[in-house]
Amino acid sequence: MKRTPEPYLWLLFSGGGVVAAFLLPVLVLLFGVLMPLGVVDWPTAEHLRALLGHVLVRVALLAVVVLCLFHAAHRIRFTSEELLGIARFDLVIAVICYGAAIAGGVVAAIIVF
Amino acid sequence: MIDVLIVGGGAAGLRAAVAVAERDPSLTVAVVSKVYPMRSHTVSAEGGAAAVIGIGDTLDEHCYDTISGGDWLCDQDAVEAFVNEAPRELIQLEHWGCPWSRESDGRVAVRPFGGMKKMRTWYAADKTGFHLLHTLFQTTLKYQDVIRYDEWYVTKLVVDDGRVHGVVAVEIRTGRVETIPARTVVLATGGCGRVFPFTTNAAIKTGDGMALAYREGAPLKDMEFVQYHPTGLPFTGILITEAARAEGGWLINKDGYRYLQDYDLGTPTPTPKLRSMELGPRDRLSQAFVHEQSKGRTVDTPYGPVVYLDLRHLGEDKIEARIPFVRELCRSYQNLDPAADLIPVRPVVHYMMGGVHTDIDGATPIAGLYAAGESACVSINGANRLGSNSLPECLVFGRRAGLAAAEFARAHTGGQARAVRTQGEDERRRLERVREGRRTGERVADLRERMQHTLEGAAGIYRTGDVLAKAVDTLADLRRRAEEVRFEDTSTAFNTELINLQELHTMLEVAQTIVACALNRQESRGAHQRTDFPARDDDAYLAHSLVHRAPDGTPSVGLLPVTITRWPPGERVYGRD
Amino acid sequence: MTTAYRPPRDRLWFARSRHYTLFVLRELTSVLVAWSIVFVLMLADAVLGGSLRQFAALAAQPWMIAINVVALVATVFHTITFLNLAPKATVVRLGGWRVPAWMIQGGNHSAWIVVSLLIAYVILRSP
Amino acid sequence: MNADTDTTRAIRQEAATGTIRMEVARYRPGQDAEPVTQSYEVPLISDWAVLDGLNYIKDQLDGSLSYRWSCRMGVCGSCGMTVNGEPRLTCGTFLTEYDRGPVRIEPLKGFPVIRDLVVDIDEFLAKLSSVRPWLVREGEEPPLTTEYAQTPEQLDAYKQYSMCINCLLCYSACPVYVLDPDFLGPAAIALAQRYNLDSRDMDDRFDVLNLDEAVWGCTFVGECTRVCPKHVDPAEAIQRYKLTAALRSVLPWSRR
Ligand SMILES: Cc1cc2nc3c(=O)[nH]c(=O)nc-3n(C[C@H](O)[C@H](O)[C@H](O)COP(=O)(O)OP(=O)(O)OC[C@H]3O[C@@H](n4cnc5c(N)ncnc54)[C@H](O)[C@@H]3O)c2cc1C
Ligand code: SF4
Ligand code: F3S
Ligand code: FES
Repeated sequence: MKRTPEPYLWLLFSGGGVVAAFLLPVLVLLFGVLMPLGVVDWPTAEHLRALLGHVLVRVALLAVVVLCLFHAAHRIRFTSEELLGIARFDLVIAVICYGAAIAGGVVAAIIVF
Repeated sequence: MIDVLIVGGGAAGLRAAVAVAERDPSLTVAVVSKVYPMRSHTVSAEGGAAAVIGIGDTLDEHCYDTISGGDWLCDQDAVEAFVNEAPRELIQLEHWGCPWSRESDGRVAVRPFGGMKKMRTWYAADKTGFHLLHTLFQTTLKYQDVIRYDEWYVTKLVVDDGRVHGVVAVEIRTGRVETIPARTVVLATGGCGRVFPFTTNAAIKTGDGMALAYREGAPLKDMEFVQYHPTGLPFTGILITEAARAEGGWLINKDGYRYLQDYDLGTPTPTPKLRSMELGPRDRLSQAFVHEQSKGRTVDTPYGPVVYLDLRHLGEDKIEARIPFVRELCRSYQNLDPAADLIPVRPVVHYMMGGVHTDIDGATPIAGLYAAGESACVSINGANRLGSNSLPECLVFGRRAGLAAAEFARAHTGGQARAVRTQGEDERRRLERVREGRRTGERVADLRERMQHTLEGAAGIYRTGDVLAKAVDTLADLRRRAEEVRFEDTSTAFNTELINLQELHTMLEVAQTIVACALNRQESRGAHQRTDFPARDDDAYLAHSLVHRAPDGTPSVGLLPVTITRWPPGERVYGRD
Repeated sequence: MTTAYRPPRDRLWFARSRHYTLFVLRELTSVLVAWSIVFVLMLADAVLGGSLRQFAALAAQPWMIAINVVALVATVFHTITFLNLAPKATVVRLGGWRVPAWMIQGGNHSAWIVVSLLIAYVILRSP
Repeated sequence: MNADTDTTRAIRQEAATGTIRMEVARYRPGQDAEPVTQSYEVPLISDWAVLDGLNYIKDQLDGSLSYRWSCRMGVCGSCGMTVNGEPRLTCGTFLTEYDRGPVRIEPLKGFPVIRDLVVDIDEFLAKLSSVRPWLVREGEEPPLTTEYAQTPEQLDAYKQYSMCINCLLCYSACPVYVLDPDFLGPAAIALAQRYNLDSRDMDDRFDVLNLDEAVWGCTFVGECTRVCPKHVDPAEAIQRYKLTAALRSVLPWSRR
């Protein structure tokens, strides 16, 4: 039987989709829009550092980052192929997209640990 | 060399194909069909398929219902074979995956049906034919050795010295005309409702197989028996299945009166009663409509007079669960909801009881030529078919014909190469001449319409000798004119005008036999009602009509005795116990 | 003779119907999902590296706010479409009864709101 | 018998509220290098479907127009065409939906055009057979005296996916398929699921569905479901199989 990595990629994609759905809007709303506009105050650095202080939180953050990046990578891979009609270069595109996601994960690991 | 070549990919044709493939994988089987098999008209069948399974039901009762329903014109040995084998055929379909509707304990469910004394009609909601055909088609895909000629149109049978040697067919996509040699041919080309203007039948039901066999000398049988279904939607002729009445629907006239009680069909009861009122047989219900019309109790619409089918009291839930397709069709094509509105209906040409004369194994008088399904007349339907007997008929006799053909092919190897070649060449040249085109003449569609209206006027629900005699002349004239029609499409690829013209010829051929048989039968029986001979006449006409094509191309009608075994002719009683 | 016609590829297929355009927009939210992650990582880096003030200043740049407003719209669009589509893959049956899609979707959206409120509370809780 | 007394014609004259222009794509191999549009004026009658309009053209105006149709009751699946850009069953789409027109009729997108409005669907039939669309059983077939039991709930689990009429509107609407004809496509996968979810079936068709050109080709555009005239919901069938296949890949010991 032909083996394909798609099931695993799809699981990562779906997991990422769920995580992104639940977490990103509120984070972007708070840190990206409301706080910069001064609608709500920035929390203190200590408070935030305390939040990130717990190792479980950091591990979770890392997981969130990796999953979301895989989600984005997967969609960007297919959308670019469909929009531009370049499915014959799928292998290259896949390597670039997922490669970027993995790189992002590595960066995240460096940052939080 | 093909051993068994099946013309037709409907229920009968596909069942035959599987039967041969299962019986002897060394035989070569092919299915030729003018449409992809899953588009065959079987797909439209809605109500159900009858076979005895229930407790309290017996094979004899199914036989009796069928024979009395057919006004004693059925061959009783054929009916017995049919009734005996129908249950195993429907179970076979179940084993192949057909999604039959179920009881809560997991058994197959049955529903009542017109003219049946017991509940024995299996159904898959109200898309029985659709599910049956797709199940069969998908199952044939398992037999990868079955050769399919999809969208090939058979124009001629090659017959030499009383034996069939193959067919000539056009590959519609390319226009290529090819001769396909075969040891046996099974005709399963369905009915011919399209010879009438107002019919439930699909565009492909043009009686091709009947005409093909008839032209080569095989007789047709009981062609005067044309079934009108009492409930078609006015403009389109789309069928509202009998299941709607079986689930409790009422037929009412313009005064809201359940008029069937005036026609010796029983007394109204709130819930359906078997073999009574709305569950009477189709011929009697359609005839009642004509009488209502003459009493001025129908409603006029732009598409002719109608009565109403009332389903409102069934409630939305039951309609959704049991007859969702009826609702879908009413909504899409009539812009009404049967849960809230009355459905306008009128009788519509639905089914051909007659067909190619065969014996109980589907064999025709031409050696190696078999027929099954609606194109054949075995005959189990007599003067009037009972609803839900036709699908199992296709299965039972499709299988029988397939197996008989397989037997014949094994016993008779070798073929007639020369006849095949010369006849094939002649036919190819004929078709190519047609395709050269003709600028003058009448349109195919105009002649078709004239034929259809001639048939409606002469061979409708009620017939008389004078009108039929006139129709004989009209049809002869139309046949002459059909030889000189205008022909615009000279291309080879998917030339549907070429096909339509061949279909016009086959329909005219079949129409002539219908009118000839109707003229010859001077009595009223089942679906054949002569106003000039209103009574059944068993002394003279307890016999099949058998029509041959005379050398001058005109039909010549004779009679053939009916096989009566255990059920002597009696009175047809509905609604009276 | 009988050569079938093969239409050339339609380069503008995504503009041919509103449904296609919406689909492409849905897929393109992924770009902004990626951006949001980058933004969150920058934030985390600032928090752990002690440069939150500079980060706040950067985030207050008008172009930065503009990007994030777009990112907000995109992530919300992503959330709504993703949670609406979820019941397609997961058919829930309770004793033979299939839970209708709208219930699953309703549940998903309620969960989203609860989670968002919880996160906002945890972040903003400080005195 | 005279054509003028013919009822259908009388109706035409009485009920017609005007005419509507039908712009029909014509392609005659050998004659046209690519499809051209031909316009016809057709009576606008409230009960007429687009198919009735085409039949009027074929019967009265131009006998050389080619298209497929048969049942004209939405169940044979042969009359799918592109009507004003949307894949539709022409027997179930009414001329009056388009006001005073014009109505543009083209062949289904995504398929090679054999002639006029007729497309080549042989590839689809091959795909259909490839998913083993029949009941797969192990062991002896039971005698033809009893049926396999199946409760209404078990029937319900796959019934929806068994309603497909193979009209191919979903293929025509799916951009993935139009871009890549090797994609197994919505209806074939839905049919595979129809059998997978049938309590009588013993296969899971993993080998033919868990492929890049099978379920993994679908990016969940969802158009297949939107255009499906029979509410089969192939998009759902595919996503459900993705989950099945993914779980089976991660947990190789879990079957189904
Ligand atoms: C609307 C409707 C509802 C019905 N409901 C019921 C019901 O509930 N119960 C019931 O028992 N019966 C019902 N019937 C009757 C029943 O459906 C038909 O009698 C039966 O399906 C006929 O099947 P068949 O296999 O004989 O032919 P069809 O299914 O008509 O198939 C004919 C085949 O022959 C092929 N063919 C024809 N001519 C040629 C040619 N020249 N060259 C190549 N191929 C050719 C066609 O392509 C097609 O594949 C219904 C009929 C209609 C019209
Ligand atoms: S899934 Fe729907 S649209 Fe697709 S072929 Fe089947 S019926 Fe047609
Ligand atoms: S439209 Fe195409 S991409 Fe998938 S959901 Fe339907 S098959
Ligand atoms: S003609 Fe059969 S589906 Fe339209």
